[in-house]
Amino acid sequence: MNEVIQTLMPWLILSAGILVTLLVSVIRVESKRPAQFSALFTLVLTGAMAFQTVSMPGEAIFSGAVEVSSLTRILLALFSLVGILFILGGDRYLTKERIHLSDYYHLLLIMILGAGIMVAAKDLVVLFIALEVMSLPIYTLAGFRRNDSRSNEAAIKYFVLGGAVGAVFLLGAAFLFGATGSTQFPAIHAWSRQSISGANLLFAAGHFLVLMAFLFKVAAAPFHFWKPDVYEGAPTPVTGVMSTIVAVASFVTLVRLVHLPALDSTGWESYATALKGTVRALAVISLLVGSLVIITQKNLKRLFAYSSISQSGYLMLGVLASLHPGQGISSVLIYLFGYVFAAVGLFVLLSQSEPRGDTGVELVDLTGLVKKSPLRTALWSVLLFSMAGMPFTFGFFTKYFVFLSSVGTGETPLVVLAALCAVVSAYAYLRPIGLMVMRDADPGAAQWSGGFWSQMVVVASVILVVFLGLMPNAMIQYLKGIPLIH
Amino acid sequence: METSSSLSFLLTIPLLAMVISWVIPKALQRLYAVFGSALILALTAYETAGILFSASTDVAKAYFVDQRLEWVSELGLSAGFRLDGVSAWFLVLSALTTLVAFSTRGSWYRKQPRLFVSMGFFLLFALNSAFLATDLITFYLSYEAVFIPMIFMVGVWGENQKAASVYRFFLMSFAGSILMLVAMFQLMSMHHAATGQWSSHLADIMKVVTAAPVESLFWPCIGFFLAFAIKVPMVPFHGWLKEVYVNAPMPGTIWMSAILSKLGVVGIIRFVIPLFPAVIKEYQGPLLAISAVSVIYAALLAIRSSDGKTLLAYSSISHLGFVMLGLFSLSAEGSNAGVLLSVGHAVTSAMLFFLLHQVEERSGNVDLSSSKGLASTYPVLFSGLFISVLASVSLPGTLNFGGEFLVLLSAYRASALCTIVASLGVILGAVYMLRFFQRLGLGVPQNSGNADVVFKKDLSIADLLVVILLVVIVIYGGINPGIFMKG
Amino acid sequence: MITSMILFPLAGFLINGLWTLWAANSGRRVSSRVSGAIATSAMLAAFVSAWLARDQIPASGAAEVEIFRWFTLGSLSVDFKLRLDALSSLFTLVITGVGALIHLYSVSYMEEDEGAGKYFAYLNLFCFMMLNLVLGGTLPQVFLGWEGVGLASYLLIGFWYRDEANVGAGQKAFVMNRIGDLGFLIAMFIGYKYSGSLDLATIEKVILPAGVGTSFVLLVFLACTGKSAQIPLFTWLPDAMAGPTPVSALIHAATMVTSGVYLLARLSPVISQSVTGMMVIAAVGAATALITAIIACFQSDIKKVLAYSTVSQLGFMFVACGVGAFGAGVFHVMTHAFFKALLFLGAGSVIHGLHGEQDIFKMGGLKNKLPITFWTFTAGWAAILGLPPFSGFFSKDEILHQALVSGSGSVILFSVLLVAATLTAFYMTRLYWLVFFGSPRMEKSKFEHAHESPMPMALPLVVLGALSLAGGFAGEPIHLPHPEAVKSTPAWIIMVVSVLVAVVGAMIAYRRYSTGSPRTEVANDVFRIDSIYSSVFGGGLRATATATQWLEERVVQGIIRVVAAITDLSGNMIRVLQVGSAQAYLLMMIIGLVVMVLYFLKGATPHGNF
Amino acid sequence: MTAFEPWMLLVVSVVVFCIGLLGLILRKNLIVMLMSIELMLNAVNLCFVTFSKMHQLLDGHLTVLFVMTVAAAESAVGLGLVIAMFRNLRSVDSDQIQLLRD
Repeated sequence: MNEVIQTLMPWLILSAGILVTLLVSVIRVESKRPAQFSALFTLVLTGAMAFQTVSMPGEAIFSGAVEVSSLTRILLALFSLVGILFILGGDRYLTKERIHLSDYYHLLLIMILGAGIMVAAKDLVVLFIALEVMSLPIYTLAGFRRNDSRSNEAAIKYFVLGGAVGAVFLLGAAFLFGATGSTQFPAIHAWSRQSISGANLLFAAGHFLVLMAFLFKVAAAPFHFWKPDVYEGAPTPVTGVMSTIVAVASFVTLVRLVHLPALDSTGWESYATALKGTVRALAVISLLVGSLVIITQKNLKRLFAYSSISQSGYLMLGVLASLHPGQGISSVLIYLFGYVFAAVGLFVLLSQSEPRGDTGVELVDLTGLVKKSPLRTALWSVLLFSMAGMPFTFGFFTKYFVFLSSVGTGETPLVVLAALCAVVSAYAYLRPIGLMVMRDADPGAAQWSGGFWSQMVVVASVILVVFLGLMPNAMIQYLKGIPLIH
Repeated sequence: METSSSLSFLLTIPLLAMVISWVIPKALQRLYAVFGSALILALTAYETAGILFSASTDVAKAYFVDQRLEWVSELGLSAGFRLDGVSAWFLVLSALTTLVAFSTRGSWYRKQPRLFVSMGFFLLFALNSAFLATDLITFYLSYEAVFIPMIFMVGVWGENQKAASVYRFFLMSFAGSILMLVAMFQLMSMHHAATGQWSSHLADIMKVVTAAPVESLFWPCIGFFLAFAIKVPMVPFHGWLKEVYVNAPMPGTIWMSAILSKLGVVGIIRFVIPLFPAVIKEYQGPLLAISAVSVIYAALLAIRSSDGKTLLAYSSISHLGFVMLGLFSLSAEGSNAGVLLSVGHAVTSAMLFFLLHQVEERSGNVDLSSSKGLASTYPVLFSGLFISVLASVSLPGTLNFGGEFLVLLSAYRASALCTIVASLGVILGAVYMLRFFQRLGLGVPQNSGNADVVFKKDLSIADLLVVILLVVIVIYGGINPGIFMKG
Repeated sequence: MITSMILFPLAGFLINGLWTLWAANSGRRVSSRVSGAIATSAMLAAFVSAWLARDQIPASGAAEVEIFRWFTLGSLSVDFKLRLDALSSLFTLVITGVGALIHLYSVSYMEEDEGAGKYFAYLNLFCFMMLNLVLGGTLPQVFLGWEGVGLASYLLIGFWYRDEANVGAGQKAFVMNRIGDLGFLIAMFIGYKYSGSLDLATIEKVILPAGVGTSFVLLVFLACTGKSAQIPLFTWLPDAMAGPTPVSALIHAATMVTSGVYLLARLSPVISQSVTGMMVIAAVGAATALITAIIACFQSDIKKVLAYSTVSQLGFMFVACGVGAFGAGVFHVMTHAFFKALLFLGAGSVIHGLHGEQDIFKMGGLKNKLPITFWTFTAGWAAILGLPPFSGFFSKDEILHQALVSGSGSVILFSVLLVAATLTAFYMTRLYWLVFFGSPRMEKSKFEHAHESPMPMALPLVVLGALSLAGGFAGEPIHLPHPEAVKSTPAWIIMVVSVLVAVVGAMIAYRRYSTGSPRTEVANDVFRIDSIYSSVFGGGLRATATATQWLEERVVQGIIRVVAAITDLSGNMIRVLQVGSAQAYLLMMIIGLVVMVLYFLKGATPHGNF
Repeated sequence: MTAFEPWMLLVVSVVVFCIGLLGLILRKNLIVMLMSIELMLNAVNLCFVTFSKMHQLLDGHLTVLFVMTVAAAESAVGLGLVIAMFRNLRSVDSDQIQLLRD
């Protein structure tokens, strides 16, 4: 029992922190500061604890329902870090939006706990619970601009679709349970090894329904429709959390679920082929939707939503590569980390803008920013360049690995398509830069005010992105050392 | 001198200059930029003197420096650089071009001069790195990095249509280069499949590629070729060029035409031809044909151009068509001649655009629809311009003649028809360049009535020194073109 | 000595050029006398060098001076070297000699012009390039000179560049020359391909396969038609008269335009290999001689008459080359250099005396006003008519003779030339009479103010007059291989005939123009060749360029625009799905799911086992 | 009369699930939509129990307990959101929330 506690220490700290934050917010209702400090403290402690124990060997606990490994620890550390950054970076935004509820912080912590459990889950039921623990606070957070009907709308849309998809996941889990007699991953894996005649219909349906839930979460087209709307309506830091923590946790889980059956075992060849075909189709659709629609967008948050849809497309390339024998999944992990580093900076930067009316920051608001704030222009440019995959930013290497691993598995035509999509969406990333530096016209309407911490977060993100763009070796080696699946 | 330390020195000094530019006061930026780039030019020439001025190819070979630094060891990525007879000259050229570009005057020294100067030095760094690179990924990175300063150049200080033109420039070039990246991945994967090791170094890739079946190299070859064909550019991949050249600020145009286009040339010399000899050989006919078509097509467009910048932009395509003709003659002679001609084109077009800039400063525009008759007012300026026009039409005794002559001579053995077609460009070149000079300089002096004209005087001493430097290179290269051919 | 021959004009060019630039920059004026003196002495020194250099020519073969290695490429290496043999020696003497005289003449002619420094710089540049052309030991070096003289010609034709007509004439000359140069270039490629070298010494000896040989000859001849203004590229030369008259004398009469003959003579061993090629040369030469002689009869501008006359005389020389009598051609080059330079300088003197009047119908009666000019002009007139014992008689007669008797000669060639000679006599006498005799037809004041030229202008006239008179006695100056005479027509008959036709031509002209008010038939463009060229080639080029521009704007740019539009359109089409209703999203997701599940199940469970 | 077979229950559960799904897609009242989600979850519960029975395992029964808990939490959150919406829009009609769109 002692060992279990030791293994679960970061999660336990986080859970305790949630309680403390909840208590603090009940005690001091009039101010959000105590809850904020409590949340920060909790996350620092969790992150430090998780990071410190990263190299410890993996361990399955609760009779195999949960497995704590290097990957789960590093991801928990990442989630904590991102949480800290958004608490620091989003503070000014919350003040501006007059969001004073302390609940914001413990909901954020619960969400991180959910994500942390999700990446550790080895059982479909645990996965479902983690999914809901992660999603329910996010639904609430998305609606946190309570007096704004757009925020409301975003929350309800997300909730309705998320709830339905949760049910679909559960149906899939039930089918898998029915087909294999277990809900635990190792058991399902073992079953697939024995089933030499390949998958049966029940298994295949269950597998795909389960996958669909996470395709929805990572917004792979055609399950992406919620994303632009929810991104636009939700408070900007929440959007940032969604596009980072939720996306990473969901994608890691998605990769695990794809590899639920042992695809290389006898009798499963056609199943593997069909799976590849499906992933390929998803990649193509996501890439096309993401990069074709992104160039028509005027609202920055919607723009980033479509950006993340095309990111799912690139990530699908990584998943596709992992379906070929002998290929690792490290490219997906590197991509996710690279994306998170840039996205934190981007969303914090976005949250610095004073909203004008209800519509949020439009592209035209960036016009002539260079005159008002050259530093902010530079930060925007680096982060957007990273999104576009330009060299000397980590964004280049993230695409690099995904493309390289796909080319290595003979998916070159798909990579060519992805490359062309990258060109198309590069236009969308370039346009804001163009507006910021090019026009001699009147500067845009938006006012920008970040505050010290917010600015520090962006600078840190930019430095990280550029540093990793120049010296990616250590980071890549580190991430390659972490096995993502089994 | 020529040790690996000199290599890193050559690479880091522009970066250093870039950093320093941020602490220089705005008013002194131009002075700093000009002297800084002149110093870098001198240092580059000094560091590479052993290669540059050696009498023979063999001596130059003794100075080769090949350097390979571990970078992303996990993937076998290395920062591979090589200083040889070709890259040494392009280093000097990029420093020279930077000097010329910095010697211009204009809004870029009034509006955010720090950004301009630092971007200029960054561009120099990226160019040097690309010219030296022997590692595929190092090359790609440097090649892409060149975009960053160019986007700012056109974006911040460009003319009215700049936004559209910079997008088109960026997107077309990016499309080419990212497909090249995919092709690089294909080659790297072939290497990995053959040896179990990841590597992107040209030498390693070469070993695998030579053993690979020709069919498997077709698409990678297309990837590389497209990137460079867009960069150079060759017809019909030139759609981005005119708008950008015209809308870019003059230093940007100087950089683009003089040296950025040479990235494509170097790419073809260093990557396309050595990596895919068999594929290129198979498609030599079409390649020579589109080179020849480039020459004629662009020359015809130049004839119809109504302003100086457009005309020079198209003439660039035309001249680079000759370069490509040389390279695709697939002989050592042809590629040497191609290098010679690209050096000539770089120097000539830098000089032409620089002097065109001076004309623009004085008359307010470079419109060619009527004669300006400026030569009698600014005799020194127009003497310089005339010399560059002569170089541009490849008059014997100028640097370009050797290049063009030898290119055609080598290409004639590969395809007489294409060579003869391309040679027509010699006539068309005379037609449009003479018209260019006539419209700007000759005829009765027009009262431009332009109140904005700042400089009423002929060339200043500093500008004159730059022009003299270029003229000396053009004439010396006309007399002794051999020093540019060490490939 | 050989090297110094080209260094003197080069030095003159540099000194005058840099001085002019410096002066222009500092707002000073270059003294025309000083710069003229520098240029003239440079040419004199070059002439002395050329004279002395004759001693260095070995008995057989050529003296070669290597100056530096120009370029090396693979197996090809091209030296910058000077090669002096009898042929080039003759040309150097003509160039430097006549050149020096014309420089001297110019000192006075250009005295009033503020661009004199530039003028002398260009003139020296021309001589430098011309010497490179005739002394070049390798084809690229000849080409250097070839294009270099074209450049100098362009600069000097457009010397008064404020008048755009002059500039246009210069550009026309340059571009038409470039067309010829293209032939030179390709001929070089062929030569290199078959001989592996570009040295003249090697190229001269190369034996080309039959078809290749013909194309080589035709390409070389294309180059010659450009430079020496033969059909089809002759129309630039009359326009080139826009330059100062001494320039016309030096470049467009005496030296540059004869470089085509030089090139053919230089490459005569290779040229003679192709019978077809030779025939073409002779035919084109004869046609040019005839057609331009006809055109000359209808000109009113004194210089244009001389210009067409030059083209016509060059036609004679090409006929000589075409029938294999290269020596006769070169002989005529020399005598023509004397008398045509003389005629041009005389014309210049007349124009100078009349303050710029060039229309012969506005002249007349100048015999006594300009006595030196008149008497020297008379010598030139007699020489071009071929009256014995003037120089032209010997060379022209030789050409006529060869055109008839040599293997490739024929009666047709001979009779065409004879007609051309008659016409020559006609238009020259017409010119001569209208200028110097009869009553003055210009305004009175102009006639009153007409004056004889000063000494520096008169001296060259006298010297050239003497040469025109006596130059023919030198005989054929060099011995190039002669064609065998296959027909035996006694030389004296041809002599008589040629003198006879000259007299007849002169008489007709005298009859027509010696009356009080001469008829003024003038047709500048008799055969409409110029306008045909400008509409066919100029228009063709413009049309092609316009078509290209259309292609560029509609197709190349159009494709880019279409791609952009398609991208944008498809983005907007996909965007339509984003309707904003959660339930619609759900429905679309379910549809997507069902499609995918069906696809998936179809592939994933091949056995359909449940 | 045929004997009771477990797969019949599966059919029932799938049918109920689809009814829930259709309700979610077709009904405009947000409260009804929430109920449809509950219906879907309960259909799955039935499914789990059935499979439990088929495999003679207790896991399915256990899962149902978890799902019911989660469903309760989800309803609570959902109702909260609907109340917030009602405050702003005075309506619980799903047609009212189509502001965010392209």
